[in-house]
Order: sequence, then C-alpha cells, then structure tokens
Amino acid sequence: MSAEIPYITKPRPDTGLTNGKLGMWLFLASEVMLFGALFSAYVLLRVGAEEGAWPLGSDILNVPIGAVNTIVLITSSVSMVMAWASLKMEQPGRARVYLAVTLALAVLFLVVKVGWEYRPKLHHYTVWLVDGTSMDGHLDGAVDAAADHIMFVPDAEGDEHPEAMQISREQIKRISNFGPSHDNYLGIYWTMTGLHGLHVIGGVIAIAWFLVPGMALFRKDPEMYTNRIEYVGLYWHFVDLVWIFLFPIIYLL
Amino acid sequence: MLAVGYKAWLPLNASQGGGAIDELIVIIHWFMAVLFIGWGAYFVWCLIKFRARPGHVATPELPKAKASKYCEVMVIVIEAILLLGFSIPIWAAMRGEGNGPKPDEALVVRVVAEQFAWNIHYPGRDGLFGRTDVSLVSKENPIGLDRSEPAAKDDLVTINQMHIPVNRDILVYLSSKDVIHNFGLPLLRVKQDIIPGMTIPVWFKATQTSNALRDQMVENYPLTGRAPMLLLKYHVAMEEYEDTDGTVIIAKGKVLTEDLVADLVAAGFETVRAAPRVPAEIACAQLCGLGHYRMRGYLTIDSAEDFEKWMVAEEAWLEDEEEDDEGY
Amino acid sequence: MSIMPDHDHHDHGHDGHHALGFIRTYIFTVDHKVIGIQYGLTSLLFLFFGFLLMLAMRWQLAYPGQPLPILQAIFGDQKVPGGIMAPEFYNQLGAMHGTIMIFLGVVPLGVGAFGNFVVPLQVGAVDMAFPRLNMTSYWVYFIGGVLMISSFFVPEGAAQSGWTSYPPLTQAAPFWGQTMWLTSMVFLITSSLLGSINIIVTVVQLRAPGLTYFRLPFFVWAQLITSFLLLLAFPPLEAAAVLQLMDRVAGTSFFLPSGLVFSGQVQDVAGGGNPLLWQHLFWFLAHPEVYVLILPGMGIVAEIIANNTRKPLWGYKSLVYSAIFLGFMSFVVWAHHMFITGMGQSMSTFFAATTMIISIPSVVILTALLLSLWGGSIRFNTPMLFALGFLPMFAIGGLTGLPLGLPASDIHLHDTYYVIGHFHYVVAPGSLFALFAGIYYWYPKATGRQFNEFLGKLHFWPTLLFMNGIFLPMLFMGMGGVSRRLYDQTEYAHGQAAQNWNVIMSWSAWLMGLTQLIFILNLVLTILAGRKVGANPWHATTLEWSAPSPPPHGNFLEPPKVYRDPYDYDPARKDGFIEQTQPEPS
Amino acid sequence: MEHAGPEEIRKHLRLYMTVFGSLGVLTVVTVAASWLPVSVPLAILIALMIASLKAFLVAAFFMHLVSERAAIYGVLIVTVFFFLVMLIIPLMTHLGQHVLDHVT
Repeated sequence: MSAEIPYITKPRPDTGLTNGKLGMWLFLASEVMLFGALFSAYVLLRVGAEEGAWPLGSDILNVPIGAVNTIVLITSSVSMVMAWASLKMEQPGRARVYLAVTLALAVLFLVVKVGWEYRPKLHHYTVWLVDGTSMDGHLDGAVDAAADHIMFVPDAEGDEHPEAMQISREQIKRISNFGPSHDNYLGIYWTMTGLHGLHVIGGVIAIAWFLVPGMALFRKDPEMYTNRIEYVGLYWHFVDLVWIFLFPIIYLL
Repeated sequence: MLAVGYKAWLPLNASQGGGAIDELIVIIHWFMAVLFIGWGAYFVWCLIKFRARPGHVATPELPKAKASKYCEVMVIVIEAILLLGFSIPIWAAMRGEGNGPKPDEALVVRVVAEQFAWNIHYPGRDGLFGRTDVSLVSKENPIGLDRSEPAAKDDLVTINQMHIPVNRDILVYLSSKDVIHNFGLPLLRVKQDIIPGMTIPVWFKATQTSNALRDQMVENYPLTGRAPMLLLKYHVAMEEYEDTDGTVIIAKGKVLTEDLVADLVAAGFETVRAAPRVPAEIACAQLCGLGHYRMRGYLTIDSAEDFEKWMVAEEAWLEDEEEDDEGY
Repeated sequence: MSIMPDHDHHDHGHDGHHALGFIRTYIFTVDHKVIGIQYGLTSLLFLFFGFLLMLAMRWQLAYPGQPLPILQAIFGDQKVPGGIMAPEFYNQLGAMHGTIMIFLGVVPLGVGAFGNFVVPLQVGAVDMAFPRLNMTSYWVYFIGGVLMISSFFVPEGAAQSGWTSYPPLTQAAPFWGQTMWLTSMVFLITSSLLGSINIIVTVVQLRAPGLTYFRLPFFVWAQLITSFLLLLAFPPLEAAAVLQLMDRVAGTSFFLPSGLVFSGQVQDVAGGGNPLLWQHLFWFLAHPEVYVLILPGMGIVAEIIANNTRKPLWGYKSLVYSAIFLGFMSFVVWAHHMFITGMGQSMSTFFAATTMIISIPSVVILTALLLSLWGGSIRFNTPMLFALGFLPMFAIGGLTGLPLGLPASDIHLHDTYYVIGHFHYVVAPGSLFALFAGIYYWYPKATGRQFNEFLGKLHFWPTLLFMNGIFLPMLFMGMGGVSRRLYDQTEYAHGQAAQNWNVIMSWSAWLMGLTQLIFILNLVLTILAGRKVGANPWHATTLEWSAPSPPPHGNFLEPPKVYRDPYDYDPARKDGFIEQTQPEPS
Repeated sequence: MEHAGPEEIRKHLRLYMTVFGSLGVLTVVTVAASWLPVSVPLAILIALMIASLKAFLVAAFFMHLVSERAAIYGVLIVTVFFFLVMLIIPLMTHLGQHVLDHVT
C-alpha cells in the first residue's frame, strides 16, 4: 500500500491538530524545561551566594540597550504573526514583507547583542588584589605572561581620567575580563543570553529559509506553507517569551 | 570457594545509634522476604497449574482477586509504619537539626578530606580550633592552620589517624578541600557526604573499643591456596606461633607480613588465626578519583585512659616539632 | 528547526524499495521499521561493548594485583601497565560502562528500536509522524555514541568520574575525556528529544480509526509515557551539561565553591558555585530515567504474557493508570539519591514519603501481571520464558529499593554494592530480560522468519542463572558495608571479608558473556535459514500482526480499522483469539 | 486556528496591534519599576509579575493559546507543573540543607 501520512495539512478531526503543530508544541515544552533548569540554577546560585557577592544587574549591564533589544524582539514577534495573518488573508506579497521585517529585526537583535554588549565586556577587566580590594578598568597593551607586572587603566570616576598604572604580579590575586569567568552572575548572564542567542540564530535560519527557497513550497501548496509559517511563528514567539523573562531577571534585579 | 566464613550480613556494630539502623534493615528484609516468597509461591503454582497441555484451555473470565487488594493495602500500611515508626525517628536522632550533642560536652573534631587522605583536626586542651586559610596550605600544613594564632597553638592535626574515646559523644565537622568525599564508618553505621564549600556536622558515640572489636573478628585464614596475602594484609596474628624447635615465628599482635607468612608455611602451618590490625576504618564512600579505593583512614576507639595517653603523646610530639622549628 | 523537515514526505517514493537506492533504503532511510532495526543493531552492539568493559573490570575485582597479559595487549601499557590495570583506567571503565549501558544501550533499544519498529505498527500507522526527524534522531544518536566511544582514545582516556559525573571531581579529572562525555551527552539527549516528540505525535495523531486510547496495547501506553518522561526530564540534564561545559571551557564556577585546592594548587576561579546544583539537575533527569529504562520493558512483558496465557490482561486499566501515576511521581522523588548529602529532616521526610508512594504503582503493575497468569493456558516459548523471568527479577529489584528509599537504612547502604545490586536487578535481569523477550517476540515480524526455540531456551536458562550469580552477591557485599566503585576492596578489612564474593561474581559474568554468543548465533542463523512464517505466527491480537511479515514500506496492505480491545483472547473462538481488526462476527 | 477564514483574521489584526502596544508599555514600566526605591524581594516580585503578564499576552494572542486544543493545554499543564517542581524543590532542599557556618 502506498499511503500518505495523514493530518499534515488538515487537522485530525478528534484532536483538531495537525502533526506539525502538536510536534512544535511538544518541542516547546522541552524548551521550557531546558530554560527552566537554567532559571532554577540561577535562583539556587543567587540564593546561595555570600552577602554582597551577587551584583545588581543594572550596575554591570546596559539597561537601555537591553530595553531596546526587548522592543526589537517584541516587534519582530508582531511582524511574525502579521506575516502569518497575511498568508491567511491570501496576501502572500505582504506576508513576505513581514517575514523580511522579522528577519531584519532578528539580525538587528543579534548585532546589538554582540556589538554593544558582548564585545565591550571582553575588553573590560577586574583586578582583585592580594590586599582584598579590587579595581575595574582596561589593560594598557597586551598582557605578556613573562612580564612581572601589567599596565592597568582604572575606569573613569566622574570626570577625572586616571592614568595607566603599573601593578606587579605579586599584588594580583586574580584578574579576569567581564567574560563568563568573572563571577557566577556574569557566568549565568553569558550562558543564558548565549543559549537564547543560539535560539535566535536558529530562528533567523528558519525564517530566511521560508523567505527564499521555502517559497517554492508556497507555490506548490500554500496551505502547508501557511501552517509552517505558523509553526515557525510559535517557535519565534517562544524565543521572544524567554527574553521577556531574561530581561528583568538579568538586567534589572 | 569461600575461604572465609559466610559474610552476607551486616558487619559488627560499635555505635550507639547503629543498633536502631540494623534493626530497621532486618525488619525491612523480613518484610521483603515475606512478599517475595508469597508472590513466588503463587507464581510457581500458576506456572504449573495453568501450563498449556492437551485438553486444557484458558478461562476467559478474569479472577476477582480480592487478595491482591489486601496485598497492596498491606504493603502501603507496612511502608507507612517503616517510614513513620522507624526511619523518621532514627534520622531525627542521627541527623535532625539541633539534635546533636552540644559542642561543650562532646569531643569536637574537624575532619578535612582531600584526595586521598583524611586530615583530622583536634582543638586541643582549649577546645578552640585555630583559624585555617587556603593561602597557608602546604605539604607540612595540609589544612592551612594558622599556628601564629593562640587558639591554634595546641591544636593537633593528624593524617589518616583518628583516635576517639569510647562511650563519649563525638561531634565531627566535615569539610573537603577538593572534591566530594564521604565520611563512612561502616562499623559505626555512620555515612555522610562531604561537600566542598560546606561544613557538615555528624555525630555518634562508640560503644566498643578497637581491641574489643578485634577480638570478635578473629578468623582462621588459610595460608595455602589463592593469594593468602589478599585477605591477610593489614592483619595481625592473634596467637603466638612457634616452629618445631620452639623459636617464635610471630608473636601475638604482630602484623603478618609476606615473609612471616612464608615462614609460617615453611614451619608447616596451614592456617593462621588473625584479625584486622585496625578493625574500625574510615572508608571514603563517594568516588573521589583514582585513589578512591585507598582513601582509608584508621579509626582507633580507645578506652578513656588510652585516649588520654595518646593525646599526651601527640602533644609532646607537637612541642618537639616547635622546638625544632625554633632550632632552625 | 529540526521539527520541520518532515511534511513533504510524499517526495520520497512509497512505491517500494526498488524506487530508492541502497543508501536511502538501508542507511539514510526514513522508514520507521528500518530505523528501528538500525537502532536495535547499534544499541545491541553498544550493550555488548559496555558489557565487555565490565568483564575486564571483573578481573581486577576478583584478582586484584594479579596481571592478565591479554588486557595489556588490548589496552596498551599505559592503561594496563604489566597486565594490571591502572586505577584511573578502572574508573574510566566504570564510568563508561554505566554511561554506555544506559544512554547508548537500554534506552535506545527500548525506545529507539522497539518504539520505532512496533509503535506505528500497533497503532496502525503507515510510518512515524515525522520520518525525516526520525532519521535525524537516529544519526544524532549514532554520532553521540561514536563520540562517546572515541573518548577512550584521547589523551589520558575517557571520562572517569562515574556515570553521574559529579563536580568538582569532574573538574579535577583530565580535560578531554569528561568534555567529550558532556558533548556526546548533549547529542544523545537531543536525539532522545526528537525521538520522543515523534512517538507522542504518532500515537496521538496517527491512531487507526476505531483505535481509542483504551484500545491501545499496553506497550503503546508504556511508550507514550516513556516519551513524555524523556521529553520533560532530559532537557534539565542538557542544561546541566551546558553549565558543566561552561565550567570546563569558559572558566565559570557554577559547580565550584570558593577556596578549592586540587593537589596543593589553589584553583583560580571565581568560586561561589554549588556542587549540589549538579546533583539536583542530574537526578531530576536520572530518576525519571529509571522509569524510561523499565516502562518499555513492562509494556513488552504485558504484550507477551497476554499472548502466551491466551487470555486478556488482568486489570488493563489499572495497569495504564499505574503507569501514568508512576510517570508523574518519578519527577518528585529524585532527591532520595541525595539523602546523605546533608539533607535536613523535612526534605528527607518529603522524599522518603514520595518514594514510598511511588512503590505502590509498581506493586500494582507487578500484581496485575502475576494475576494475568491465573486461569491461562501458558505456552513456555522463549519470549514467554524471558517475560516470566522478568517478573521475579524485577520484584527483587523493586523490593531492594525499599531499604534505600528510607533515609535511616540508607545511611548504612548508601553508595555500597547494595545499591549496585538493586539497580542492576531492575535494569539487567529486569529491563534486559524484557528486551530479550521483545526481540524474540517481534523477530518473526521483522524478519519473516522464526528463530530456533532450542537455542532460545539454551540462551535463557544459563543467562537467568548467571545473572543472579552476578547480582545476588552484590546485595550481600553491600550489607557488609563495601563501598561501590572500589578498584581494590581488599584495602579495607570489611572489604577483605567479602572479597570472595567477587570471584563468584566474576566467573558468573564471564560465563554469561559466553552465553550471549548463543543469542547472537540464533539471530544470525534465523536470518540465514530460519523457518518462514506468516503474518501472525503467535496467534496474537494486536494490529502489527495483521501486517505481512516483514511489513512492506507503508506497513499495511489496506488501512486497518479497529473494532475491539487489544487482548481479545477467548478459547471459544478459532485458535482462541480475534485480531483487533476483525469486525464483531454477527 | 487552522480554519479561521480571512474575515476572522482581519478582526484579529486590531487585537495584535493592541497587544503590541501594551507589550511596549509594559517593557517601559518594567524598567521604570526597577528604579523604584523598594526592597529587593518586592522588586523581584514586581518584575516577575510584569514579565508574566507580558508572557501571558504573547502566549495567549500571538501563539493563539486563547483558542487552542485540549491536547496542547494538557501538554502545557504537565510541563508547567514539572517546571515548578524543578524550580521550587531544589531551593527548599538547599534551604533545608544541614550545614554550619564555616567553623574557624
């Protein structure tokens, strides 16, 4: 017998669902548990942290940029749902425009994230000194392991701009940039936003696919294409949804 | 095949709380045995009675089986009893917050585990532990004790040698320098994970001295056959052995070495009465790396006066140490 | 978006194999039956490999310090200097044995192989809901497996911190082995996720007309519940693996507290992490995992018992409800693995209580299966022997869980051989017996040929004997307080006292290894010269038996319709059964 | 909503825009709220409440959960239950942990 797999485009009467839709929701359920575990880890680490060991997000991260990115992601969510709606209203041209907008916003999100958030942190350092104090600032020139000291430019306090200072290795307990190894707060920040970023990239790839080569499917079977845009939409809204929680928890609290 | 006696049950118990645990384990196993034998009997009987054979057909209707309901209810009830009646009280006594002995009336000891050794830290006469700091850690000072502190002056630190007095509350503060270890005292029914970054208390009271335990562990070990030393290492002879012309090969209480065993065999002995030199051990019960299997500490349960003697000796040794240091 | 590429399913020919080349038919196939068989063969290979690792360890355990040159010849001088294996290599074998048996062996066999091959047939579907996704999940699993095995060859060897991989021990362990372990775990988890989504959708969406939920064979229920466990319990471990990878490669310290000193070296990390966080995330997976290992087995046993007693299962609905309840509860018992990490009174009581509760549905299931024997006409063929063997073995496994589930008795038994004996009784003579039974039961369906009964029985009896020869002494040794994962237990007095059990256990293990050759021989001989069989050699009722053996691409000759319950055995009818597809005879 | 015809969809558009607007407003509110001089627990509570509200809007309207099928609801309820278990129990265990402050 040469049979088709049923309920790919038409929903199964008793469940009222297509296979793809149920599949996507199950996938999202597992994603909930994935990010849920990370949130759980965040809570446990934060509660377990010693007094004052856990910084306030807004002291370290740039809240306006985070807020802008939040708006960007929300907007992309809207354009995504609009793309689907336009397809439903048999306006494929408009749908493509909305998809393109979604794609552009997704890319914008990534560019802001990497360019204005990740990169600066990698050049910004903290030096913990043996006497228990610590300084934030930038390295003047490269660190060479051979040298017995480093040149360090502390951050500007108000308007006076401190000169580069020499710190000998004996004084240094530990030195780290604002990367994941800085402390558990930044560790969680990099891990969670990083994993979220990977999901955004996944979305970008999927949307791009449906925007260009995927159109062939639209010509062959518009209804199936519309359904798939809905599934991608579900995924994309989920990515947005995760960020909606990440933003306050990591940036503000 | 079994060279030594049947070793299929709980080892000796040398602690006050251990009895209750053993009792619980025994009761559970009776319960398990009853259930298993009940099920098994019914099972085998079914297989015989209802085996396919000419003239025998299955009966389509299903049995009412009230019995199964009763069985399930019984299981629930008994499990509830085991939990509420036994487990919770025992746990409360051995682990419950605030149920441990007060530090001022118990002997307080710090145990600092590391790959692969036990550092035992006694507060000394003043009953105060000296400050420790990772930056002071070194070969000579494994726990990073700050000797410059007055409280630390009389602190005793031993490696793998833990001495405790019998019949006295012992309060142990467990901590680890590197990975997760487990402070296991099989003969005292004590077992507690040691999580790095935490200090976890555990308490117990020994009821038998090591000597008393050793006397109960005497066995006749074959000297011939498969690798006798496998079961004889760290054992001492429990009686005196002489060869034919009366010269002593090994005296009572002497450690059995490879050579001594050879001598015994040469002198025509086929078995030796022996027992572990240190009956009560500290066994790491949590995989802690390649040396996990040999992370063995010696727990010596002394009578009160023997313990005092040991303390005095250790203190004397400590003072010599300090004089030496000044000498340099 | 791995969830997508399934729908344009029509573009790969349903018109038989010849339409597609060898590659698309047998290697990158999308046919659930072939994928099921791929899963089966791969996981059996891994199972055998993991078993061989254990056979090597058993030499060191039985004869510590005595050289065995062959080991040196196989593993090289660095791992087995002078024929005596190095402790770190012993730990590698231990960690890899556990990981391979669970994640590369039993789960892929129970869910990957049987879930893939049997479920679509039993629900009367033409294939899985997402065939391409199905293929992807197999190949992701394959890559993960290869990665895991190849970690033996990296500098300083494979992961050696136990299959539980507790930090900070993993941090102190050699870099590459553990890192590859974590990476391949991410692959294996991903594969399981894709597989479970596929099975759930297939069961919910592709059930044949008339096949209501309560007409599903119990096996399908078991697979459905298992898939939900995989779907929701695996992601936390994936998250944990990511966090541990960050600790290893990005210098974070999620699991590393402040002030760690590894062999004299103060660790240059931020600190402030919590080792117990890993244990929570790990066991949040690993306890449901236990039921992932056992539920498919229970399903198989139920099928085979119904078929070979020639009467309906006793309490079908109570079986289903118990299994669902089991699934739910399995998420709230995990910390009974952590009683002695210093857990307080209230939480230990909570987890002891949930643990006692979760034992009830297991008892109900076991009782229902035992009662199903009553009044039957029991055929003792090979699958039935393994299914029957499962019952007492699983009973021992379950019962020995009791003293471990009560915090007080766990104090003495925790991390001893008693634990090893307990979970091996559940998984080895438990799950594995069920899986053997399933292989024998569905082999005629998969190959169209009947295996050799005599060889089958010759496989069963010695296996049963040696299984107990291996695992019963473990319970005794655990009672004696002997810790698990010891390279040489004669370092301890209480270990020396129990050492001789190791000799018995090792010889049982080696002999059991030989016995499995009979199994392999039987499977091969059957394919070469087995008796050809029709669609329904066992006179069974469920849907898969109304498809030809082996089923063609697309499975059924005409779309099946279902008219009745799964186990409609009745001596009054011809051959004592009616298939689910038979309309009520008027 | 596979079967919503063009007309119904058209009705949705207004709804989508309203949701969009409120999400934007709520984002601003979140940031503003974080500047309120309130205790940390309260701040966390406020932030999480707003986030949950936004999440609800996205899930309910963009992901059409307001008019979804029983099967989907079932899956999500189970998931949320286990999610809460995973979030709460480790924390309780951690707080109940039988540990001393560092002995010096």
